[in-house]
Amino acid sequence: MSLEIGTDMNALQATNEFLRLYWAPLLCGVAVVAILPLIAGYIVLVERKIMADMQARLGPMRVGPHGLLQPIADAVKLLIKEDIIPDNADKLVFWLAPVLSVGAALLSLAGLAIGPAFQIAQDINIGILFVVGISAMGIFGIVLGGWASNSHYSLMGALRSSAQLVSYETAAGMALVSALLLTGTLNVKSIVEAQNKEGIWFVLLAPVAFFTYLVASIAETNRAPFDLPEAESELVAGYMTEFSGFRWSLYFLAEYTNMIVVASVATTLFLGGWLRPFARVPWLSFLDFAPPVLIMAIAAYCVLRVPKQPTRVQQLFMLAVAGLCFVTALVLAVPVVLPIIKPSVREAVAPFYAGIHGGFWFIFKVSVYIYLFMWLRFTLPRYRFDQLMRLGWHFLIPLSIINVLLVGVALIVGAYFHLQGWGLLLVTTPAAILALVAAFFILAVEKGHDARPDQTATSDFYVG
Amino acid sequence: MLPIGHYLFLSLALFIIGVIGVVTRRNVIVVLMSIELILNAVNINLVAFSRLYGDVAGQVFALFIIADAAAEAAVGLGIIIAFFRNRETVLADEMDLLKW
Amino acid sequence: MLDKILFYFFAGVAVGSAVLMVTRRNVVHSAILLITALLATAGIFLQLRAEFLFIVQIILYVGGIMVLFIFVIMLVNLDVALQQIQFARQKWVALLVALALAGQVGLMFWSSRKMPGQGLPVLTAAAAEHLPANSEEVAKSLFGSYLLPFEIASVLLLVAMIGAVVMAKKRT
Amino acid sequence: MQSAYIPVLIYAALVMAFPAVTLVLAKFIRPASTSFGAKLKPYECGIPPESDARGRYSVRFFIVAMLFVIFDVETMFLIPWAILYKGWVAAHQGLFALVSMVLFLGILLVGYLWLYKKGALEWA
Amino acid sequence: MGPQHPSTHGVLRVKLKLDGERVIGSECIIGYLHRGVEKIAENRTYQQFAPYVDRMDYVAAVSSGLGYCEAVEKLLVVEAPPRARVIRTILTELQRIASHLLWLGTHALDIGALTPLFYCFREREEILKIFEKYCGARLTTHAFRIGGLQYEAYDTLEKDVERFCKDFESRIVEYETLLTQNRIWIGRTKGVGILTAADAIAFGVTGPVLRASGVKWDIRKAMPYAAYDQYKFEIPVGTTGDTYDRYLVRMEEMRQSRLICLQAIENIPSGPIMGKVGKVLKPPPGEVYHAIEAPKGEIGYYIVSDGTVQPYRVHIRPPSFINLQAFDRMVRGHLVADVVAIIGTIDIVLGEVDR
Amino acid sequence: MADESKEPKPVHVPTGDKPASSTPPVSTPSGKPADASAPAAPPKPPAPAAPKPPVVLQTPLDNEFVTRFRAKFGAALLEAMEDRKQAILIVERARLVEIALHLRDDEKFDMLSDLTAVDWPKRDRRFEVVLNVYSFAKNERLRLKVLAADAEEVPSVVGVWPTANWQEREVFDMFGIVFSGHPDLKRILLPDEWQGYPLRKDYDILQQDTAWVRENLGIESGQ
Repeated sequence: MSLEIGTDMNALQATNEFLRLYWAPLLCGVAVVAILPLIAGYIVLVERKIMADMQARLGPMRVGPHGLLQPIADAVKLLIKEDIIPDNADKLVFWLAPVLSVGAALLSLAGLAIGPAFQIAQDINIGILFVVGISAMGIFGIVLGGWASNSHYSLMGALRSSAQLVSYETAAGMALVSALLLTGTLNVKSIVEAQNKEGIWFVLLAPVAFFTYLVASIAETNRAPFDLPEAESELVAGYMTEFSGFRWSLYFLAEYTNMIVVASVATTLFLGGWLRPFARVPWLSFLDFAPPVLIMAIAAYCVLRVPKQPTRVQQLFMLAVAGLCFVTALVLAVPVVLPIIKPSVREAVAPFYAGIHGGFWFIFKVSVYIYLFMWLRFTLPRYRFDQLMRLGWHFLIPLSIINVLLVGVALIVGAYFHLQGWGLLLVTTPAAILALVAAFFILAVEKGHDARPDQTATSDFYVG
Repeated sequence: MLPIGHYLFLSLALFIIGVIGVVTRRNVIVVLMSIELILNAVNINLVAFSRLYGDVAGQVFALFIIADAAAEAAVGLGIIIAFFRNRETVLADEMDLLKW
Repeated sequence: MLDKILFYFFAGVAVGSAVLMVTRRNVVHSAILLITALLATAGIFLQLRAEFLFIVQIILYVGGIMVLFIFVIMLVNLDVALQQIQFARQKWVALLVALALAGQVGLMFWSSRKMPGQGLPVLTAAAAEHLPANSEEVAKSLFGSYLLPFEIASVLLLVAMIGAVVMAKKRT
Repeated sequence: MQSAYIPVLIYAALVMAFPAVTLVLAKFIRPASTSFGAKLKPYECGIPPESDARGRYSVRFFIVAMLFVIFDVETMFLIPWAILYKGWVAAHQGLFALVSMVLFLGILLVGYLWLYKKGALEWA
Repeated sequence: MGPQHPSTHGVLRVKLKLDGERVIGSECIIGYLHRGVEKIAENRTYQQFAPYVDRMDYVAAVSSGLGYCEAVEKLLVVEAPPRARVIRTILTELQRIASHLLWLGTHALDIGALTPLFYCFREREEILKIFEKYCGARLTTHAFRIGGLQYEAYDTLEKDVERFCKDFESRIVEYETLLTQNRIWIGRTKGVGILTAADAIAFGVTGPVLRASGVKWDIRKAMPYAAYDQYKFEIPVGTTGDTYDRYLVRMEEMRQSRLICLQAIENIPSGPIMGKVGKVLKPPPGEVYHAIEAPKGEIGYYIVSDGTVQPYRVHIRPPSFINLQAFDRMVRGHLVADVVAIIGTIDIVLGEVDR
Repeated sequence: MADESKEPKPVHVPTGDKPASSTPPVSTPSGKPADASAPAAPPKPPAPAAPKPPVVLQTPLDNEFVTRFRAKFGAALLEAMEDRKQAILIVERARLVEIALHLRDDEKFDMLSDLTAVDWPKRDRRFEVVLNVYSFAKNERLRLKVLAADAEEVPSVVGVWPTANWQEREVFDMFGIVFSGHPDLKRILLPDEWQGYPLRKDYDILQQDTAWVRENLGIESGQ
């Protein structure tokens, strides 16, 4: 595209043109940068709350009702915290590394489509690859940060972290390929559309790929049980050991953004993106009412909790939250209720419906995925580094390669029998079962391989 | 697209910088990095011409070059690691033996 | 216009960081600068509408090869290397080589300007207007005309894999 | 430049500027650092560091990274194949496509098995 | 690694000799918490010194206190009355559960499981509440006196203990669901830090660590003290002596302690709680070595009396100190990540190691 | 050497400050079965101690075990006695390792529970190194003592019981007794450069290595 700007008039027109063309993505961009830190903060809060619930305690309760203002307090605290740069650190790189980390994570969001309407990089051809590729650059933030600190723990943590990232990136890439076999395109919107057309989410067609991606994505975001880089019992805080205050919070932001990114990728590829569950089954369309009802229920709960709040401020806050939920519910309800009242507006409302409800379902699925992450974190102990590497290289990678080929074979067979949509399950399920058999075979081989020689030597201590 | 000469000049500049790096630097890692720069310069040319002629063959070639660069980096760095382990140095002028 | 701005921006970043890369003493800084140069090149690719190559450059070159470089830099002891002189004696040779190369190409351009039609035809050719440069096109070409090189590439990768491991593994 | 990327570029500038700007802004908000001495030393569990941290680490990190690069290249070749695969299948060339990829992967799988045998994929 | 490191459970410094990631040798540097407890003992009277032993293994103060009181009683040749002995047994067993719970929580945390810690603390809290009700202190209880008890058991002690024991049964199952069959947990602990029976004995290792190596030896059975001879319980032993076995042994020990408590509260004899000891303790000259089975192993007191009101010499054989010695043996040939698991599995308290 | 078989018999008791006495020991209740061969076997509960106010509880000891021991080592056994039902052997310093090996291998005292020392500054051999050993097979303890003067070295038993390693280091740390043949004899609890041996009786409880404290902690006093 070449805009030749000659006169002022032209320039003005060009600017107008520009804004008209790009207002939505730009708005998205500004919004993302402005509210993502907040979202990340609230994810942390939710995580702490869930963790507390699972661990029989209350979690943050002090700042705001039920700790609802905790993230803001945390942000303010981190912002005004003393900034420590170790003496013999490489100052420039120390400064650059967290910025790189956050930048990569945030930038990769650009390729995602949160519902059919909201996407920064509209319809780029490389779509999902953009997301994956850019977010993979976050590794530099980690490794350079570890190096710049000039501390054993940092560097060791950084190397481990990046070794872990690269190990699982291959497996994730292969899982991606399996899904791409089904979509036949890289474009994010087309991927979701393909699932809409088939009427079935790819998680059902390629369950093994989804599983592989799930494990790999946990490892890639350094979450338990793969949180080796931050294994505080071993490496203190990994590559972040020397980072404090705001720099540290940047890393944290990057980490949580990455969680959102991998969850979004999984949602897009496997969980039908912004599609409502069973989007093509007409008699299930009452599910359209689920979002507003759900949000309304939350609002009602908040209202119910108001009398229990100890202070007036907290009561007001609770009411405000309820009001927010109420408004959201209304917004969600309008596109589904209006056509019923007045069928003629159906056409006019359709884009709103698609955008708003798409966004809701997308965020809902992403949340479920992230909740899964948290659940695993509170339940499982941590892998040892060699076990983690072995799981990646000996199990996930061969499994995912085999799965790619099996999905390929299944597609050929499916085409031979002219199978479509749910019918494809007839061929992909045997493929998945075969892949599972392969998985168990690999595990069995591993187990035989695993029999480590007895570690204890004979007692050489009776010297006398 | 700008006239092809722009891309040729950019490519040339990167190429020459790469060559200077290869010839002057003693640290073998930097030498290897300079080689990557040279390969990159070549890629710019390929893609530019691909665009010029509307033929993706150039891009396919660039793809192969990148794959090749990966292979080269892997082996080259492997040699450096092996060398470093034996000689405790990464300096080019000390690599004067064919066998150690 | 925008095209021009972008080109000059990316080209400037690429050349600048390339120059800095070969002159830095600190290898890690060199590597960061090379990453910048490669990213700028990726930008040039994008500007040339080679989307797929843009992302390949980022994933493979920046996210793969450069990671490998950085790992190696961290694996070999940097400080020993830092204390030694970083620039070899062939400084003048290098300059000579560079000048010769530049001169040669410059001559080429010069001569082609001098004798239009007999020099490089590409300088006057207009860019193709149809846009083949998306992933599917590249893929079609790769698995159409270049299927054999593609298969051979796997051999190359195999050799690289084995070679690197043999090199790096401890000899016992 | 494809027009779809213009917002991306602007967004990229935005996201790179965001942490950088906040980092600079935070400088004005927070109190000046008065740290000295041990607080500015890298964390070593309370014992002065015995050696520069930028020492040497296990060569396995290199092997992992190297294998990653190789497999990454492989993935990069697989992806264009994957997006065309549906079309081939529809055009009844699926088997040919599959075989060509099996060949490609097969050669690499040989390498993988060799590595497996060699124990290069073992961390410990 | 250390002395300020999240997983060393205090200020322990471990120097590791590594071959890549593999440990080929280690050296523990201790003493950061040394307070000269033994020297203090020589300058205090027998009664005055009793609270000090609580500060050694501060997570199992009741057990340390019991050992000291019994040692001095042995030196005085008196015995605590039966009622006192039963109450001592109950509290000591509760303390064993508490100590093991703390161990389990921190050990699991070291291996990366966050949640068991909180569950363990929840139950430990109940035990500490019982202690608090009994003697007003939760951690450094100073629960016993030389010759018996200072405080009569409070009214609802039996009920409290019973309720705790009832709840605790299902709670252990809860921990076990989280860990015992967990693949990652097994992967991290099985075959890690193996200590053979011969090695364990050679290193003088005692307590659960020794039993996990397959040596069925428990001072409660071998040389019964307090009221242990009245109760039925099993001594769990391991087979391979790895970290997983030590985990299993401790889990089973908690179950057994629970059983002992249940048996003990059924019949607490009535009678005096203080034996016949004078206001001023002046043990006849001589020496005594008395050991009891603390949660972490054999805690022994070697006390020499010269006939005055102050001990001439008190030497404490702390189980953590001795057990930590076997660390080097356990850790060799393992990966750095296992070091954490192994430190955790020994169950040391640095206050006791360093004294 | 079961407790029951101990038969108190007056033997010369040249122990230093503790007056020897011929008072019979407390009545020996059947504390343990004679042959507690399996350590797991729960021994019979000890009967409550007889409420006899004892005055002096150290008596010379001469039972079958001591006889056997004396036959093997002769003069190396300086003294055998019993204190509160616990057999104590005082043996010659030079032959300690030999005796230890014998005890471990032939008498099955396979575990060294505890190793420590006591300082008696007024005696001519001021240090008493005390080893408490335990036999799983017999389920009983034995206390072994060697005497050492200020500059005399004590042979290390690390080769016999590896657990002695840290315990000997601790004794060295606290008393300054040198163990010859110890693989790594250095301070363990106190800093390596610390001057003085705190558990000696002439080391006051408030005393410290002021120079070290000042230099390394930057404070005048740790008190």
